[in-house]
Amino acid sequence: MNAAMTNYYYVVAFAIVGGVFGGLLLTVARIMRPNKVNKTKLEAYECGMEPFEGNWTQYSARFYVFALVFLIFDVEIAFLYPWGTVFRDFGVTSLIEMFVFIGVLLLGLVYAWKKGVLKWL
Amino acid sequence: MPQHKSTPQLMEINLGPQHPATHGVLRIVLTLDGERVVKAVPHLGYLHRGVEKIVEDLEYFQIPPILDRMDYVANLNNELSYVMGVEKLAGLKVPERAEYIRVILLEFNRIMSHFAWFGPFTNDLGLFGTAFLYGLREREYIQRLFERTTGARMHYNYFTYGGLRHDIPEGFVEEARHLANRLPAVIDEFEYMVEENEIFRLRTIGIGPMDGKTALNFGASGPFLRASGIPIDLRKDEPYSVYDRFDFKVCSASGGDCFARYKVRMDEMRESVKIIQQALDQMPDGPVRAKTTRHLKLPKGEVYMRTEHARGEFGAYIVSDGGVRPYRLKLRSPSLSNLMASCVLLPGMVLPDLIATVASVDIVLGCTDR
Amino acid sequence: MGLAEKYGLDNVFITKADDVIRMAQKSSLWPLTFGLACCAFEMMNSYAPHYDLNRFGVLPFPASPRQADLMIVAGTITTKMSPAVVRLYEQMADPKWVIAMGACAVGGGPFAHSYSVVKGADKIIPVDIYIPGCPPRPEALIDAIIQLQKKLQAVG
Amino acid sequence: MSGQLLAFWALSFVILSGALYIVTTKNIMHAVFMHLLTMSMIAAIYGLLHADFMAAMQVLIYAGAVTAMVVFALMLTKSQSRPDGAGMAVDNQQRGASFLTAAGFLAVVIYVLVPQKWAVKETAPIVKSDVAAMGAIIFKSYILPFEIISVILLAALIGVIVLARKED
Amino acid sequence: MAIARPFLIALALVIFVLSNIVFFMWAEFKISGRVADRLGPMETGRFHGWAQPLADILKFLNKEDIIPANADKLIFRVAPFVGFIPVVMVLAAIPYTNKIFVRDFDIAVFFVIALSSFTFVSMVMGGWASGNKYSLLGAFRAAGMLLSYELPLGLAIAGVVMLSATLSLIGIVQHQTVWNIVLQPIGFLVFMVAMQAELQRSPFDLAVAESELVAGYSVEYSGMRYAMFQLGEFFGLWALASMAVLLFLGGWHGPYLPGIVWFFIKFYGIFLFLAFSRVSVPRVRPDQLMDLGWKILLPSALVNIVITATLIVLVPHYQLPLAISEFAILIGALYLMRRVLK
Amino acid sequence: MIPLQYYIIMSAILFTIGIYGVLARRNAILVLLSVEIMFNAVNINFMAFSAYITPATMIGQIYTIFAVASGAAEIGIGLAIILLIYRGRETVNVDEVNMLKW
Repeated sequence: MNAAMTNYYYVVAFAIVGGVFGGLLLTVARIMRPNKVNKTKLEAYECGMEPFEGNWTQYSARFYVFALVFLIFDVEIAFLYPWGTVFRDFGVTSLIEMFVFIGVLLLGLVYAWKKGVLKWL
Repeated sequence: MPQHKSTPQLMEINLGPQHPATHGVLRIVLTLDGERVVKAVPHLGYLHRGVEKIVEDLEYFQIPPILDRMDYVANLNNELSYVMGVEKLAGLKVPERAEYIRVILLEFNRIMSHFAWFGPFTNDLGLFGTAFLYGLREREYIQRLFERTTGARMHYNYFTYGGLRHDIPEGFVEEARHLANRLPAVIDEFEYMVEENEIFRLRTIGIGPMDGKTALNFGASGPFLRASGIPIDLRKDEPYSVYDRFDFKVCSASGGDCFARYKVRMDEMRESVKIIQQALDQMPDGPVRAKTTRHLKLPKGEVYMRTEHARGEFGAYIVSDGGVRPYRLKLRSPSLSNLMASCVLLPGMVLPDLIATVASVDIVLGCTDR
Repeated sequence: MGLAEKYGLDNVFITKADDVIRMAQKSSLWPLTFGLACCAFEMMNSYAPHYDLNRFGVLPFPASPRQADLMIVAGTITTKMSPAVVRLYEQMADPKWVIAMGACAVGGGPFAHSYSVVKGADKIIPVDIYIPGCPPRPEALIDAIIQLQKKLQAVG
Repeated sequence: MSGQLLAFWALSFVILSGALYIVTTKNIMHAVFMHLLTMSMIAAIYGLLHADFMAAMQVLIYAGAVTAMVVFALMLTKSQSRPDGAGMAVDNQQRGASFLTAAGFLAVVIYVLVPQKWAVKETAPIVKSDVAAMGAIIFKSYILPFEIISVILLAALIGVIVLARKED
Repeated sequence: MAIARPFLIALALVIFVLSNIVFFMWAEFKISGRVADRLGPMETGRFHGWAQPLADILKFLNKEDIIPANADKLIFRVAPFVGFIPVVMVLAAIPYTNKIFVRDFDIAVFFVIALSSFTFVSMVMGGWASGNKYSLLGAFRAAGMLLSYELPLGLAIAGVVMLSATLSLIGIVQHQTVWNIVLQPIGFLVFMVAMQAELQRSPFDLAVAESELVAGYSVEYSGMRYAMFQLGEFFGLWALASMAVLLFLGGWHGPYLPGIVWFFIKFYGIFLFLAFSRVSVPRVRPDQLMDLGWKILLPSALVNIVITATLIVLVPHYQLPLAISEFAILIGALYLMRRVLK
Repeated sequence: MIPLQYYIIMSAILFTIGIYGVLARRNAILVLLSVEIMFNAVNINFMAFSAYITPATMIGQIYTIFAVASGAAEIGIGLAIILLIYRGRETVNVDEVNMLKW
């Protein structure tokens, strides 16, 4: 097994140990805990009153813009890291390339900001 | 599956009666659009104990204990309105010394009440209990003084028609003076703790602004009203007891937002300390109780006596049919009118601001629901 | 409510495990943040620096009944409030305990004659510890917690 | 059977059954979170192919961004914004036809692909792929696509803003 | 043995971190107690309540586990694991000294960033699946925070990556002859704020928001599942505080003492900062939080990147100019902010 | 060593599942998720070919990076369109959306 595969093996081992650990806690709790359910107990908690039936909330589509801006900058981060490791080798050119990239995306952020969609609530 | 046709979709949700930010058992039914409040309907009566009905079965001297339990944060202020009403109707003259002691205790009580407001207010803004516990700590010192004086930690039953139940204990003056001298530093500390905090300022300045006219129309009073720029204070405008002998100013602020309400209360505590210090200096010797009978019979008639409670105008409307029990005792609670006034502010707010606004009003459910 | 009871076993390991759990339960009682009336203030005072109920592991942390172990009924239960109290009690996760704090929660107190007051918390929910007083001093609440801990230690 | 092969079988099983679950479940929210799991497992497949960076990027973009976006979109469309509102009709009437089409497609693909001999390098895939090498390639040879991506993303953002603005 | 080794290491590490978490919880009780002029737990375990966190965890073993009737049972059950497993996986990537580490990943930084978003995903899952309106609001807030705080976190780290030209955490620490906090003060501040938001700690604990949403996304969680959310949060604290130490505070570098000691001194410094900030500031409002994330942190992180990149490329000995310009901009910006907020 | 065929067949099956999803689903969001599945099946192919055939130049990997980036934009716009349709017609079912029909 080479080094990279060993890394993954470790990650998987950690995931399994995490899962087993959590599962173990839940299992032990399952063995020990009392279980007395009734109808009221299983109802949703709403400050001690009977929960209102009917509609649940729906948020404004404006929030969706946040999600998209996030996604776009997430992609930027994904490109920024490989760039960050090599940009000194290429000197000013890579600097300009990345600044153009960031600049274009920033344009989007500024546009969103100016249009007033970056407003939560 | 039926399609919901209504846009925007609104959600109804209960805030309270058990909720960390409703100060007891207030229930507000909110209609939310996302986190924005579209409609807020307060539901009262979860602490309705029938105070006004119970007192009709009690003789006049038995009533203050019940009133104590009404507004359980500023108890003595409750007693005062009623007691003064009875005195007015019976024509009793209260000895000077008793008046002074009353003022001292009332102002201490006001400070206690404001401390008890300050803590939960910061807690509702999300400060993890720290200022809350500081407020309670300072309150405790005053509470101990009260316990030594009246014999009880909370429900004092100390004022009675014609004066006080008994004289103050030895060493009261020194202890009270010590406390009063200490308090300004404590208040400064509290102010320093929150006022320099950007998040506190962001969360309070400009939140829930109430203009004076609306507040007046709703019958709001007390710090809530004064924060809107209307300096109405019954201690100044309609001096009762011996308040006209002290030099203090009526604190008011403009803006009527949460920060103004906070500021007014903080300033008011300082003024209260001033009053206490003056009263301690001027306090004469003498009896603390006028000669009265235990089973007092009030003459037929009615009286409305209002005083400046920690939360605003607290009124007691006593109707006597000439017997040993009141025919009717109507209480005007400042919490209720302030709450109702603040409820017009709530629609259009977001949930955290609603919590901050409701907390800034300073309601005590015992007083609101009676 | 321990293992021994649940499975009808009384082997030494199981009873030991029960003991450990009981120790944990008694020293980690999380009360529901819930105050009804006057007594709520004395309840808060007992968390405050002068009394510090937190010393005993009573952490006023969960606002949701799902995570609470202990319900301190601090104040008058009115008839309008009683369904909510019952519902909150029901929604708490087992094992759960109730302290009736103050005269009103014990038996209606000064409002026992009122038309709108439930005459004691034990009319609607089972109560483990009663604290008399109107309101009880913080020391009384601390004592109630200690009594509850003793009770847990004794019967689980 | 080597460890890698075992891992491949396990991952393929999870990915394929996850994908099947996504296309058959009645509960949209389940589908979204199963999508998250499937994408994470595809990231693990990338790891198996020695593309660490791609694996992390897959997780970053699909676990973070896409899941958040889909959850938002679901919460914005009312019918799915609560757990007990799930279970509406999510399939159309063409299940059988779809299945036949898909199966036919698969048959053709497998018929074409399986006998194919690929020019597989013997040293593959042991070459270590580190981020620096990849960065060097992108910023040396693929500048234009890189910049175009930014423009595409900008276009997407402006499009969404314009669409979202119509509400107010 | 070679097969079992990673599992044993993972188990040992989980137990080690868990014991530290017990200490965190105790220290947090004590600190919040002392700050509020109280003593904090005193009785449990006799000596200054040292056993209090143990009792809290053990208690949950015997606590009923309620799954509400209108909850989505599958997602409700899975959500705590989604919050828990990724933070355990992150542990594999964190070195403690250049000798004591699990594995040296090429892309360790990116790995941590990618996995950290699962915390919010678990909150969204748990909050949505609970079938409760308060927890739905909490879930929505969690989703919003995911959107606003992953970016500054990633971009703040990008500055560090640019300085050391590697994504390996060990490489980054070895490259720090001068601690990165000196070269990247803006990045450090952005990272600390984003970290607090990521960890759902006050003043950014919006998804739980006691006084507003009762307990936010975890309203309906009881018993061990609730404890798992809490544990996951503390594991996340461990991971991100370690990241702060490694990326900005020079990791195990330090005079006289052995590296591991330095690491934990710095680590507990960060922890103390978190514990004190938790009890001393009120909570921000969601829109203020979003504004902070999008309109202050994101631009400043980008500014940081631009300055760093430019100076590295254009100036041969970039360290001094970089530190001076960053500090100048930082102080100027803070002064300006103060003026605006007054 | 895993044969390249395994990856290719796995991705082919994944792609097929995606096709089925796109054809059989009427909820637009689910259709979009199915498209994502197809998309990722293609990416697996690229990655596998890159690792097996051109490991040094990493063409496939770089293609995948760009594909994921633009795919993110695609799903963003797709969901935005769904939201817009939803706001106009209160439905997210693709077979009820017939604006382009005449």
